[in-house]
Formats: sequence, C-alpha cells, structure tokens
Amino acid sequence: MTGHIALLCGIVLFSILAVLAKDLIKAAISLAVASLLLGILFFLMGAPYAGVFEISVVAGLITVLFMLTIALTKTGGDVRESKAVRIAFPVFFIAFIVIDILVMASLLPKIHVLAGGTETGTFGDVLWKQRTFDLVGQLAVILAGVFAVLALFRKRDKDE
Amino acid sequence: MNIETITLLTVFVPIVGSFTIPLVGLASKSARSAWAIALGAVTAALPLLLIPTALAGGETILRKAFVLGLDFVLIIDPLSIFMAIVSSFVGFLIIIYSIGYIHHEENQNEYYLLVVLFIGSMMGLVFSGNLIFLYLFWEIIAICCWRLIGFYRLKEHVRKADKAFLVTFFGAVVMLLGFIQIYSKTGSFDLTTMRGAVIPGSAVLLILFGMFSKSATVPLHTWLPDAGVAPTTVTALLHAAVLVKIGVYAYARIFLYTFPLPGAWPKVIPIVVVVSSLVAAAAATVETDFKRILAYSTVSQIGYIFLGFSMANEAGITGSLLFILMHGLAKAGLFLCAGIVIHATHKRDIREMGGLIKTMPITGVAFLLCSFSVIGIPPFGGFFSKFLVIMGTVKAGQVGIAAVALFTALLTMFYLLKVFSLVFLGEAKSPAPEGTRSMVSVVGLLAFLSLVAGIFVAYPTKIVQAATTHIMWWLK
Amino acid sequence: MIFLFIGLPLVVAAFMPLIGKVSKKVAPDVLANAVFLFLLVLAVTSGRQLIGQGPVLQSLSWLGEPLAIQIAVDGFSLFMLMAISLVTFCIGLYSINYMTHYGSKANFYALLLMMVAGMNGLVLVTDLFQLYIFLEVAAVASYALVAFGLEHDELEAAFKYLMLSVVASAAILIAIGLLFGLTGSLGFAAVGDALRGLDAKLAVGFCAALFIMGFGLKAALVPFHAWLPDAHPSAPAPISAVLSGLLIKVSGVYALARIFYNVFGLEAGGALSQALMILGAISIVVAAFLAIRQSDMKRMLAYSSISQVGYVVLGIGIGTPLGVAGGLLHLFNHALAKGLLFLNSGAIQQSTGTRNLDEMGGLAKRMPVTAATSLVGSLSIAGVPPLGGFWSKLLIIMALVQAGHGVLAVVAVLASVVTLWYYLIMQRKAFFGKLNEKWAAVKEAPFWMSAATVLLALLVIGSGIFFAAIIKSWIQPASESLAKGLQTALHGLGGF
Amino acid sequence: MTPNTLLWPILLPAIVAVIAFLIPTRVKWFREAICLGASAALIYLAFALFAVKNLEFRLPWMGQGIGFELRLFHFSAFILVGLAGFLFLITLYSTVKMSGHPRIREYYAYVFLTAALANGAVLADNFVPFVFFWEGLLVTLYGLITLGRKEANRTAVKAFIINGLCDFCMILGIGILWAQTGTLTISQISVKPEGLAVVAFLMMMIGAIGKAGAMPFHTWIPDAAIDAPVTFMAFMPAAFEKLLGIYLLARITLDLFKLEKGSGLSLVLMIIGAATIVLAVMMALIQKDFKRLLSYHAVSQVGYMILGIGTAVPIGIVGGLFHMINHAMYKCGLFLSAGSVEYRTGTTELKKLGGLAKVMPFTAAGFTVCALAISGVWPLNGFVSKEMIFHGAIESGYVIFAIAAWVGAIFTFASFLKAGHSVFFGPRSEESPAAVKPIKESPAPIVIPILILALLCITFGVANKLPLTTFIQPILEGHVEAGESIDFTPHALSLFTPIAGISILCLLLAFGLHAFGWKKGGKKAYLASEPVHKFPVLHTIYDWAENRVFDLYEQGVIVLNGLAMVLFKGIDRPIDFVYEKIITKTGEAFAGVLSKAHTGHYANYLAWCLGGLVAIAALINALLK
Repeated sequence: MTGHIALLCGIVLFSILAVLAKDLIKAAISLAVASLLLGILFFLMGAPYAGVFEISVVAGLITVLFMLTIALTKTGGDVRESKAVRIAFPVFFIAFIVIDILVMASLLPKIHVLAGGTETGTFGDVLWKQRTFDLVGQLAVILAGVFAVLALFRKRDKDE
Repeated sequence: MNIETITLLTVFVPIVGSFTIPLVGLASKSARSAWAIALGAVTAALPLLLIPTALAGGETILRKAFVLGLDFVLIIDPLSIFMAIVSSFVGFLIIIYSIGYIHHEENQNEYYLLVVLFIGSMMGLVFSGNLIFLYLFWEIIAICCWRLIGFYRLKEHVRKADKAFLVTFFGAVVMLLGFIQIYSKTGSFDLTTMRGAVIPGSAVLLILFGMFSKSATVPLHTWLPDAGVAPTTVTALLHAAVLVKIGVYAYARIFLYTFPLPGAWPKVIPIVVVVSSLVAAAAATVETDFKRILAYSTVSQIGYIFLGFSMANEAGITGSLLFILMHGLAKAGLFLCAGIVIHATHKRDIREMGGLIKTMPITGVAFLLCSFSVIGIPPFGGFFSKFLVIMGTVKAGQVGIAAVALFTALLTMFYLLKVFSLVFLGEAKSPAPEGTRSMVSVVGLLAFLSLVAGIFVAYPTKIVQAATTHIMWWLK
Repeated sequence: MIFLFIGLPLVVAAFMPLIGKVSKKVAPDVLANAVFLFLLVLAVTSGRQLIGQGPVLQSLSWLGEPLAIQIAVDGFSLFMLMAISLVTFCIGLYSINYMTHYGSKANFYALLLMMVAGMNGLVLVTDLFQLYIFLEVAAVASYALVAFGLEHDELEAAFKYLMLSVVASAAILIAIGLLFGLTGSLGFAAVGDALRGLDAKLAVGFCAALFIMGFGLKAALVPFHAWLPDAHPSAPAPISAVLSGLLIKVSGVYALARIFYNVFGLEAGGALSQALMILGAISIVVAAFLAIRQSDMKRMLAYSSISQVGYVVLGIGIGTPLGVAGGLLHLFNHALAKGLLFLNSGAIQQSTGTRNLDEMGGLAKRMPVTAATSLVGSLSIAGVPPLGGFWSKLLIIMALVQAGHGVLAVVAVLASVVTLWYYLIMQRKAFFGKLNEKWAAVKEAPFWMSAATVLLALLVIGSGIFFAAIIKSWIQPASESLAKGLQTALHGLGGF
Repeated sequence: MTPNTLLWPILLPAIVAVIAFLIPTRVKWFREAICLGASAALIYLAFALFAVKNLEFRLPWMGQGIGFELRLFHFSAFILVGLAGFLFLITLYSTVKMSGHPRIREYYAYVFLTAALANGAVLADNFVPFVFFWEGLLVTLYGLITLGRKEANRTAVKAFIINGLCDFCMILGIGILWAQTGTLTISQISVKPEGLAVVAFLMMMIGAIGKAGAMPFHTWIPDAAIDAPVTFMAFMPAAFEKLLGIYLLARITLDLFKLEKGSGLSLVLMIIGAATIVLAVMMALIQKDFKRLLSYHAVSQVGYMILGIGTAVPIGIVGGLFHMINHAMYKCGLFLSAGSVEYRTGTTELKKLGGLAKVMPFTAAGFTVCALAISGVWPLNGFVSKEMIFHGAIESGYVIFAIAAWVGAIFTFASFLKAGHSVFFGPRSEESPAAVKPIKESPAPIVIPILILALLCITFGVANKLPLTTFIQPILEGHVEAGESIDFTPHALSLFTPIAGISILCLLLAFGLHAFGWKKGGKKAYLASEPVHKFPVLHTIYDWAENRVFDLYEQGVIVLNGLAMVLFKGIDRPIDFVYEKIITKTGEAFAGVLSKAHTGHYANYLAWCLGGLVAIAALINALLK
C-alpha cells in the first residue's frame, strides 16, 4: 500500500514540475517520468494491458514527438508567465488537495472493492465482446484528430 | 353568413391581408393604397353585420382546443362587438387620412402592413376569450407600435420607439405573470369558464400593471407623450382610436366580465386613475409641443374611462363605453388636425403658430368642435360620456373623487382652449395653406360625427346598454 | 437502421478529403448537404413509427456475430436528432456560399460531418463511457472548426476553448470513474439500478457536482461560461451557429438531463433540481446584463446564448413534465433562432466586413432579407408572442409558478425584458436606424445564404403558429421519456 | 295642443338657426326677414302654450332613468313667454345694428341656437336633457362673444371657463341628488337639505348664480361689455341669463330643497345677494364707459333677486321673481339705448358724449324711463319689486340685508344720474368725435324696441296687479303654508309705508351726492362720481379692483398654472427621470461591473471553473442534508 502512495506522490510531484518548469525540454522530460510512474502503478494494481499501453505510447512515443518538435522549433522562447500564476496556482492546488482528501475519505468506505481485482477475461474479448462500440468511438476520435490536423495545417490557398 | 364566420373573417382578413400589402406594393403604389383601404373597409364593415346579435344581447362562444389549456376561444358578445366597431371604424378613417399624409415618405409598404396588422390584431384581441391569446394579440400590437413609432428612422425616434416597446412589454410580461397566477389557481386560461371565480389580490396588481402600461396611466405613462415623434396618423391611431383602448377593454373584460375585484381594490383603483388624469391634465397645461399636449390629454381622458369602469355600476360602465366611442372620434380628429397643421407649418411648438384659422378654416373649426367634444360640452358626444362617468362616480358614493374628476375637466377645458387660441387665433406668425383634400375631409367628417354622435346619442347607447346589462349580469 | 445516424456521416467524412481533391467546387457541397438532408428526412419520418411503441433498442451484428453495441432511440433522443439534423441542414446550405473564401471546403465539411456524427452518437448511446467518447469526438471536431480561419485571435480563442474543455472532460471522466467504482458497471440502466440499491447519497451528490461542472462548462452555464464569448465570435458564422445552436445544448444540456433524470432519478424540488434551477437562473440574469454593453454583434449573441441556455436548464431543472416540455421547446426554438441570428451576423460580416454594431447603421435599406429575418430571430428569442420563443418561455414560467417557485418566475420574466432590451439595441444599431453612408453600396447576401436564413425564419414563425403540433408530436414524447426517470432507463435503454 | 307641440319651441329656433347659417352673406334682408318671422311665431307659440298651462312629453332615451322628458307648467310657460319676447326685440334691434357685420350668418345662427337651448333648458323635466341644453349655451356664448372686437377671444375663453366651472359644479350637485333620490326626473325630487343634500344645494346654487352672473362669477360680464357686440350684452347678460339663472334658483329653493325661512342656507343666499348688490354697484359708480357701467348694474341687480329669493319669505320670493322680469326689461332697454348711442356716435365713452337728448329724443326718453325704473322711482316696476324685496328682507329678521339693499339703491340712482346727465342732458362735450354721420335719431328698428321696453316698464309698474297675479304669484301655489295669502298686489304701490319712505329718502340722498359730485367736478357730469372714487380707503380697493385683483378668473388662472407646474415637475418628470436615467444607467453600470470580470486571461476562467465546482459541491451537499 505504501508503494502505491509513494508512486502517487511521485506522479503528482513530476506533473507540477512539468507545469512550472521554465524550459520546455525539462517540462517534456518530467512529463515522461510522470507517465512512467503511472504505468508502473497500473501494473501494481493488476491492469497489465493498461500499463503496457501507458509506458509504450505515452512515456515513449509522445515524449519523442515532444522532443522532436522542441528541437526543430527555435528554443529559448520562454513562455511569458504572468506572476499571478506563481501565487494563485499553489493556493488553488492546496485547497483542491484538501477538499479532495476530505471527500474521498467519506467516499472510500462506500466503494466496495470490485469482485476479482484483476481484469475479467482477456483484453481481447473485453474489447471485442463487451466494449466493441467503444472502438467506433475511438475510430471517430482519431479520424477527427486527423481532419483537425489536415484543416489546421493546410497551406493557405492563394484566394484567401 | 352566420356569426362565427363573420367574426373569424373580421379577425383574420386584416391579419392575413396585411402581409399581402407589400406584394401588391411591388406592383404599384396606388394599387397598394387602394388594397389597404379595401382591407380597412372590409374590417370596418364586417362588425357592423354583428349589430343585430349585439342588440339581442346574447353571447356565442367559438372554441378550438389546442394543447395544455392554450385553446383558441372567441367570445362574441355586445362588449366585443361594440369595441370592434369603434376601433375598426376609426382605424379605417385613419388609413384614408394616411394616404395623403405619407405619400412622399419612404418605406410605405411597411407602414401600411403594420397599420392593417395593427387593426387586425386589435380585432383579434377584442374577440379573444383566452387570456393567452389576448396576450398574444396584445404583443403583436406592441410590435406594430414599435415599428410605427420608429417610422422616420431617426436615431432619437428609434430610441423613443424602443422606450415605448420596452415599457409596454414590461407591463405586458408582468400581466402575463398575473394570468399564470390565475391559471395555477383556477387551472384554465379560458375566461368563459372562470366567470365569478375569486382571484388573489397579487394577481390583480400584476394584471393592473399591464393594463396601466398599455393604457398609459400615470406610473407607466411617459412613453405615450414620447411616442409623439411618430407620424401623426400613427399617434392618432395609437393615442386616440385604438391602442390606449386596449388596456381599458381588458379591464372591462377581466375585472368586470369575469372576476370580481377582491379586497380593497375597488377603493384603490379610482384613486389611482383620478390622480393619473389630474397629473396628465396638469402636464398638458404646462407642455408646449402640440402633439405632446394631445398625448397627455389622452392619458388624462383614459383616466376617466378607467374611473367609469372601476365604479362597476350601470351608469359608470355605460359612461365609460360611450367614452371609448366619443373619445376615439374626437381625439382622432384633434390629432389629425394637429397633423395637418404640423404637416403645413413644419413646426411643433404651439407658441410659434398663430392665426391659422384664416388659412385653414375647416381644420380650425374641426379642431374647435372636437375639443368641445373632448371637454364634454353638450351638443357633442363627449358630454354624455363624461356626464355619465361622473354621475356613476357620485352614485357609487365617491363624491370626493367626482370633484377631482370635475376639476380635471376644468383643466382640460383650460388647456384645450389655450391651444386653440394660440394655434388658430391671434396674429398669423406662419400662415400656411390647408392639407390635401382627403386629410381635410377626414377631419371634417370626424368633427361632424362627434356632433352627430352627441345629438343622436340614443343609437350608440342601445348597443352600449346591451353590453352593460350583459356585463352587469354577473355583478348583480 | 439507427446506426446510420452515426455510421453515414463517419463514412462520408472519411471520403470527403479524397472527393475534395477530385473537384474542389461542387462535389463537397452537394455530398454534405445530401447527407444532412438524408439525416433530416430519416429523423423526421422513420422516427415516428419507431417511437410509436416506446423506446427502441438496436443491437448490431458484424459479420453475423452479435456485437455488444447498444444504441437506443427514445422520445428525447429522437427529438434531439431532429433538432440536430434540421439546424445542420440549414447551416450546410448557408456554408455553400460562406465558406468559399475560407478555402479547403472539403476539410470543413469533413469536420462538420464528424461533429454531427459525434453529436448523433452522444444522443444515441446508452453507456456512460461511450457518452464520454462521443462527447470527445464532437469536441475535437469543434476545436478545429473554431480555429478554421487560422487568424491570430481565432487560434487563441480555439486554444482557450480547448484548454477549458479538457478540464471539463477530466471532471466528467472522474465522475464516470467514481460511478464505475460505486456500481461496477457503466450502462445507464445498470448504474441507475445499482445506485438505487446503495444509500450513497453523498457520493452521488459529489458525482453530480462533477457532472454539473463538466457538462456545465460544455453548456456554458455562468460560472463556467467564460470560453463561449471568446470562442463563438471568432469562429466562422456557420460554426458559431452550430456551436451556439446545437453543440452547447447536445453535449451540455442533453447529457446533463439524460444522466440526472435517467441515472440519478431527479425528482422535482430535490437537491439536484434546485441546484440546476439556481444555476439556470444565475446564468440567465448575469449573461443578460453582460449582453447589454457589448458592441460586437457576435459577442452579444454569444452572451445571449448563455442566457437562453440558462432558461433551458431552468426549465429542465424544475422536474415537472410541463417544465421539461418548456425547457425542451425552448431548446428547439433557441437553436433555430440563435442559428438564424449567427447566420445573419455572418452575412453582415461578409457584406460590410465589420462585426462592430456602432459602425453599422440602417442596413435594413440595403439588406432587407437579412434585416427581416434577424428581426424575426431576435423577437423570437426575446419571447414576443406570435413567434416560437414566447410559447417555450410561457411553458417554463407556467411550470415555475405551478411548482411554487414564485421568485424564479419573476426573475425569468424580468430577464426576458432585459433580453428584449439588448435585442432592441442590436436592431436599432444594426438595422432600424438611418443608413450609415459608408454602407451605401452594400449588397444583399448571396443566394444560398439568404435561402438558409429565410428557411430558418419560416421555421421560427412556423414553430410560433403551429406550436401545438410541435408540442404534441415532438416535445411531449421527449418530456415523458425524461419525466419517467428511472423506468425508461430500466427497460428501455439496454437494461442488462 | 298635443304633447309634441312642446318640441316646437326647441326645434323651430334650431331649424331657423341652421337656415340662417346656410344663407350666403351677400343675400341681404332675406335672413333678417326669416328670423323676425320666426321670433314672432315663437311669441305666438309661447302665449298659446301659456294658455294651456300643463303639458308633458316623455320619451325613453338612454335607459337607467334617463329620458327625454319635457314638462310645461305655469313657471316654465311664463319664462318661455319672457324669452320669446326678448328674442323678438333683439332680432328686430339687430336687423339694423348688426347689418354690416362680416360674420352675420354666425350671429343669427348663434342667437337662435341660444333661444332653442334656453327653451329646452326651461322645459326639460329630466336632469340629463336639462344639463344638455343648459351647458349647450356655453358654445353659443363663446361664439357670440368672439363676434365682437378682434381681441374678444380672451374674454370669450374667460366667459366659457367661468360658466364651465359653474356648470360642472351643478353636475356634481345633480349627481348627489341622483345618488340620494334615485331618480333624475326633476318634478319627482324634493329633499330635506341636510347632510350631503346641503352640498348638493350649494353646488346647484353655484350653477344657478353662475349663470345669472352674481359675485364672484360675474367678472366676464364687464369685459364682455367692451369686447362683445352690444346686442349680445342686451340679449344674454341682461335678459336670457337672468331669466334662466333665477328660474333654476327658484326651482332649487322652492321645489327641490324647500328652503325654510331662518335656515343657514337662506342666510348664505342672502349674504351673496347683499354682497353682490353693494360691491357691484360701488364698481358701477366709478366706470368711465357707458356699457361697462350698465354691465356692473346688471350684476348688482341680480343681487336683489338672489336676496329676494334668499329671504324664503313669500313676499321676498315674489319680489325676487318680479324683479327678475322687471330687471330683464329695463336692463335690456338700457343696453339697447346704449347701442343706439353707439350706433350713431360710434363710441360709448362718457367723456366724449353729451347733450344727445335734443338730437336723439326717443332714445333719451326710453333711457330715462328705464333708468328711473332701475333706480326704483315710485310708479315704475323697479319700485314695486324692490319694495317687496325690502319687505321680505325686513320680514326675514336680518335688517343688515335691507340696509345693504338701500345702500345699493342709493348708488344705483347716483350712477344713473351721472350717466344720464353726461350722455343725454349735460352740455355737448368738446372732444366728441367728428360726427361721421350727422348725429340724429337712430332708425326705427332700433328705437322701437327701446320704447316698447320703456312702455312695459311703466305698465308693469302702474298696473302691477296684471303681471303679479297672472305670472308671478301662481308660482308660489304649492309652496306656501295653507293659511297665508300670496296676494301682495294691494300694498304694491303704497307710498306711505315706512319702507317706502326710507327708499325715497335714499333717492334724495343719491340726488344730493350727484349734485355735490357734479359741482366738485367742475360741472362735468362724468366726473360726478370722483369724490366717492377718491375716498381714502375706497381708493386703494378701487385700484386693486381695476387691475383685476379680485377677479376669480385671473387669480384662478394663476393658481391653475402654478398647480399644473407643481404636478408636472413633481410627479411627471421624476417618473420619466426614473425610466430615462435610473433604470438604463443601473442596467449599464451592473453590466459594466460584470464585464470587467471578463479579462480574457485563461487562468481567471480556470479559477472560476474550479471555484464553481467547489460552490456547487457545497450547495448540493447542503441541499442533500
């Protein structure tokens, strides 16, 4: 149980770092580390498929993409942060954490632990048998993403 | 044709016809004006066919059920027939007058569309028996007024038009809240089924709010003088003939025909309306803009009609109903005279006018005769209505209020004669020839009608008497 | 057969870029509008006998094998389908002319079809997680469409919209997670049934709060509304029409209503109902007053959308069948009228090049059709009788007074006066005054744009005059399916 | 004599009025002929109706007790005869006097319309037709006055509004009566005057004395004297208005309210009567213009009638009524003589006139007879009715009113001495206008009416038994307690009673005053009243009166305008201010505050969302509890 909490604190710490880091590259790296810890947590909590996807896709592929784009674009464009964020963000964050803990404390006793802990049935038949329609949704989201990229990065035609 | 088809035609011919006017307008201007007059004539003629039914005093209900209690109900009884005749007749006269008045203005198609729609929805309102459809026609008229007041499209005019629309819409919406309060208590909007039901005092206050905003009684009256910026035919249509009569008619239909007034209301309303007519008469005495004076005078005379109705005795109601007819004729005449004068001299301030009787004899005499009728001097119709209203007030024991009403009548006499002397007599500051023939003939006709209505007052009184006994049937 | 609502737009959208390559001008327009028209006809005709005997459940089979896909149509979702297809059809017509100078019309139509697919999917699903996915589909398509113009302020507005929507989606996901934790399943019926078993009132309350924040932000209710006044004005006119007219209603109000009624079982006057009503009332008043000072036409319309969505939420929040009927009718009327007004603002922007009301003046003289249709639209939203908006506000106020919420009724009534106030300001500055000499040479909007606005105006007037027919055939089945609350969920939508 | 003949006195003059109006101006004499013929026919009709005595005409009109009911009984028949007589004389007179007038069509139309309305008012037996005819006179009054000088409109409006005020008060009185008795038919109403009925009595009384022209509603008459045509002055203020006003006053005190002898209301009437007598005659004395002098006398003589009726003593009432008809005769005669002087010399300024007796003998003779009659010199009708009023005043127990009447008699005689002396009998004044036309006697149609009236004054004085028994005394039939006889003819002309002695003494005193004033003024007759005018205290009051300080209308207008301004600024403008400024500004200000919160920064929006979430969670939590 203590392992879980440690991992959780790690994820939270690194994501704050990703948000507050001045340099983009540091932010990308801290994001990768946070998603790595998350993957490990999935494994510990008996969701191997989720863990695999998390580590391979998020920690690996997206981080590489980030690195590439940061490298390609000119670096040193520090984002001009208004100082208000420095003060406002921690205050809000602590307030949110306190409320979260309070609410969750009252909720936890009610949540009866799911039967069987590990995922019922193999990932395949869960995906195909019970959650097939989600695929249609996933397909649609990907398609939408593709069209968005197509639309936003079209070179402006001459007649605009 | 039986009664139902006549009534449906009276309501829907002008409403549907008004939308065809712009189409005819595309063909030619004269065709469009002729078509508008034809529509006006039909609307004025149809209710006349209903006079025998009115005199018989019966009441026929026409019902078409829709959903959730919002069904379309028409009540055809002497009260609604009388109101239909009065408003459609004066409206028709005004259409004829406006041919001469706006023949050189732009967007005339829209003008005729709105005027005919105005009269049509007035017919609808007068016959409707369901509170929601009454409110529906109420608001269509508000839209027509808004567009008509802003007819000249100048920035200041449109601002005044918006003010008028917002004040009347505010009053109407508050009234709607009152209707819904009644609905939640009695479970229906249909007046015919709710006769005699007792309604909460707060609903009365809300509904009165709407009536006072539409009929421009003091707390909500300032939009009426401001609406003087509209073309005169509109102000005539608005102030004299039709618009202000809506609030009064609604009062008669709701608080006399259907619901008895609960609690202290019968005591409070007369005081409010008398104060309203006094303040408006005072304002008219002080004002110097020609049309604003006549507008304030309308606010003051409407106070009388409310006073008559609020007395809820036979003399008061007959007086008020007669008042609607007589005031409609006389005040329309006054406004149309004002229109001719302003149209000719292009001045609005009465102090800059003078000695016009020499160049405009017919308009001058017509103005004098109509103002005598408004003041309530005998040979003219106005006398009987004001006399009966005051007699009704005294008969109901409110001698104090009657005294204030008489004092207001004295003020009316004072400012109308002041206006006549300043505009038509004295030395001629800006002599100008008379308006076109159609305008002058309408004005002459209105003055003549006020006189004839006075002398042969027995005939309109027959219908009014039938309407009163029909209303009083419940109050007794 | 219901799956066509999702499948057809998806497939056509997939092929749209290819078609775009083949012929730039005509094919995309024709194809897109054909799809929209087909969906409209499908919704209007097939829907009738489908819901004749209660909610319809469709389970699909793929190559003979039954797939565990549960999509269902009941009165409420059919009504939403009809509204979506009707408005998108008009927008499709409009964008034939409007989008020419934006270029890459094919991509535009592709994204539009994706958004329609997303919305249709969202309306048809019976499962919480699928609801979330289709929500995301529509959202992603809308981010791209908002930024379609690629100018600086459009990109910035799109980014702001994206960032806030992500927060909303996160809140929704947390809530779904919690519910999954509590009940162990995701289907509406299963969750609803399980929840009734548990006595987890507080937990459900917290999930409801999260849902209100998530879907509230999508529906732009007041505390969460800030993104809408920036996103809509900068989006191209047809898109802001779709956003204001449909997206905020489908992804916000529909989802909220479906979950609160069919999953949590909202009863009139309960905690959830009061929360919704208070939220609705606040957004009506605040947004109405904000709209008064706007000098940018589209920003004013955006604030007006927030205020009118407040009316819809207020209506639905009452809980009585009459209230829900009023809310839904207002949803329909507002979709038509607000879409019309945004299309008008687009026509003005295209003819005069400006959105600033102070620069406009008396355009009615040069653009009579746009002026007339915008007059119809504004009066309908302001709730002036002969037009549709009046009947829906009337039902809402009637329901409020009947349910005993006098104060809220007064607020709703006074707010409609303020609504009329800022619409009169708009009419005065844009159309009703003297013609500003700068626009002496302004031409009326091109054919398809005027055709779309006239069609919408006729629909608005029609919904005013034939209000009884609309209420009987579309609104009452929808409000019954909602008002029945839990039962519909049980034997209607995929009860396991 | 079927009942519908009762309609003829109303319809005949009305039809003639319309015909007179339609005949174009350039057609000479045709209009005058028709009018004269009609007025003659009207006299015959009046006498025929007088013979019939009782006739009723009832027609249901507007429901609720409002019917077009006419009733002829002794009193109204008598008044009809009087009205018809004066109409004939005025028409005859104005055929010449008004011949050149540009608006001659309107003149005859208004005259005959007034006749029709007056007849209608007298015959009406239901309050609604009564008020219909009574107030109708306002229109013709306004029309006739505007026929005078160019600036006559101001006086026309003044007369219109004052009479309008009185008529409105009368309507209020009628309303109260209707509320109390439930019927509108005049003959069926008789109420004991206490409680609200007192208010009704006072209101109706205001209507009556307003029409008759007593204080304080008299101020339009002197102005009209100069502005309006002289035939109008002879026609309305002198004859018609007095007859109608006193007729109504008599009906109120005798039929409607049954006034008791010592009651407070009779005291009120007497005070008004006495005040009118004294104050008006004081003003009359100092006038410089012949017509204004006569008009003030018209006002003061009404005081006598009101005093007479106010005593509520049979002899007083008979005296008042007899004085009504007498006064109508000699006042009309005096105005006509003034008109004939004006016709010839073109002016009525006392200063510019003089020595006309030799040149215009008949006018002078007529004037002297009427002047003596008005002053109450022995054999003439003025003496008879004034004596009765003196008797009544003494009998009513308040001597003060009798004294006031006598003071009035003194000054009346003094002012007529001044007038007669300066116009007819004194030397020819040097600044008399260059005689445009040779000043000689006016043509016959002008002189004949004056002589007829003078003759009537004499006959009604000498043979007063005839008018008293036939016309006046029967009016009191039902109203006197059984025992008392109402025959006062025996001591009508008796000289040797103490009261007659005092009145003769007054006349002598007046003669002495005139002589003293004449000598002091350096033998100039028109200055004869200067000593009184310059009297220390009186002087200031006179100056005030001259610049209209006591004028009810002028002060009333100032008060009205002031009140209107207060109401307008106090109520109307603030309401408008509330709408224009307050509501619109607060709306915009509130919107301004809200829009400041929309800075456009993403962080703010995010903060709002989280804040919103926390708030809603708390709200639901609270609601669930």
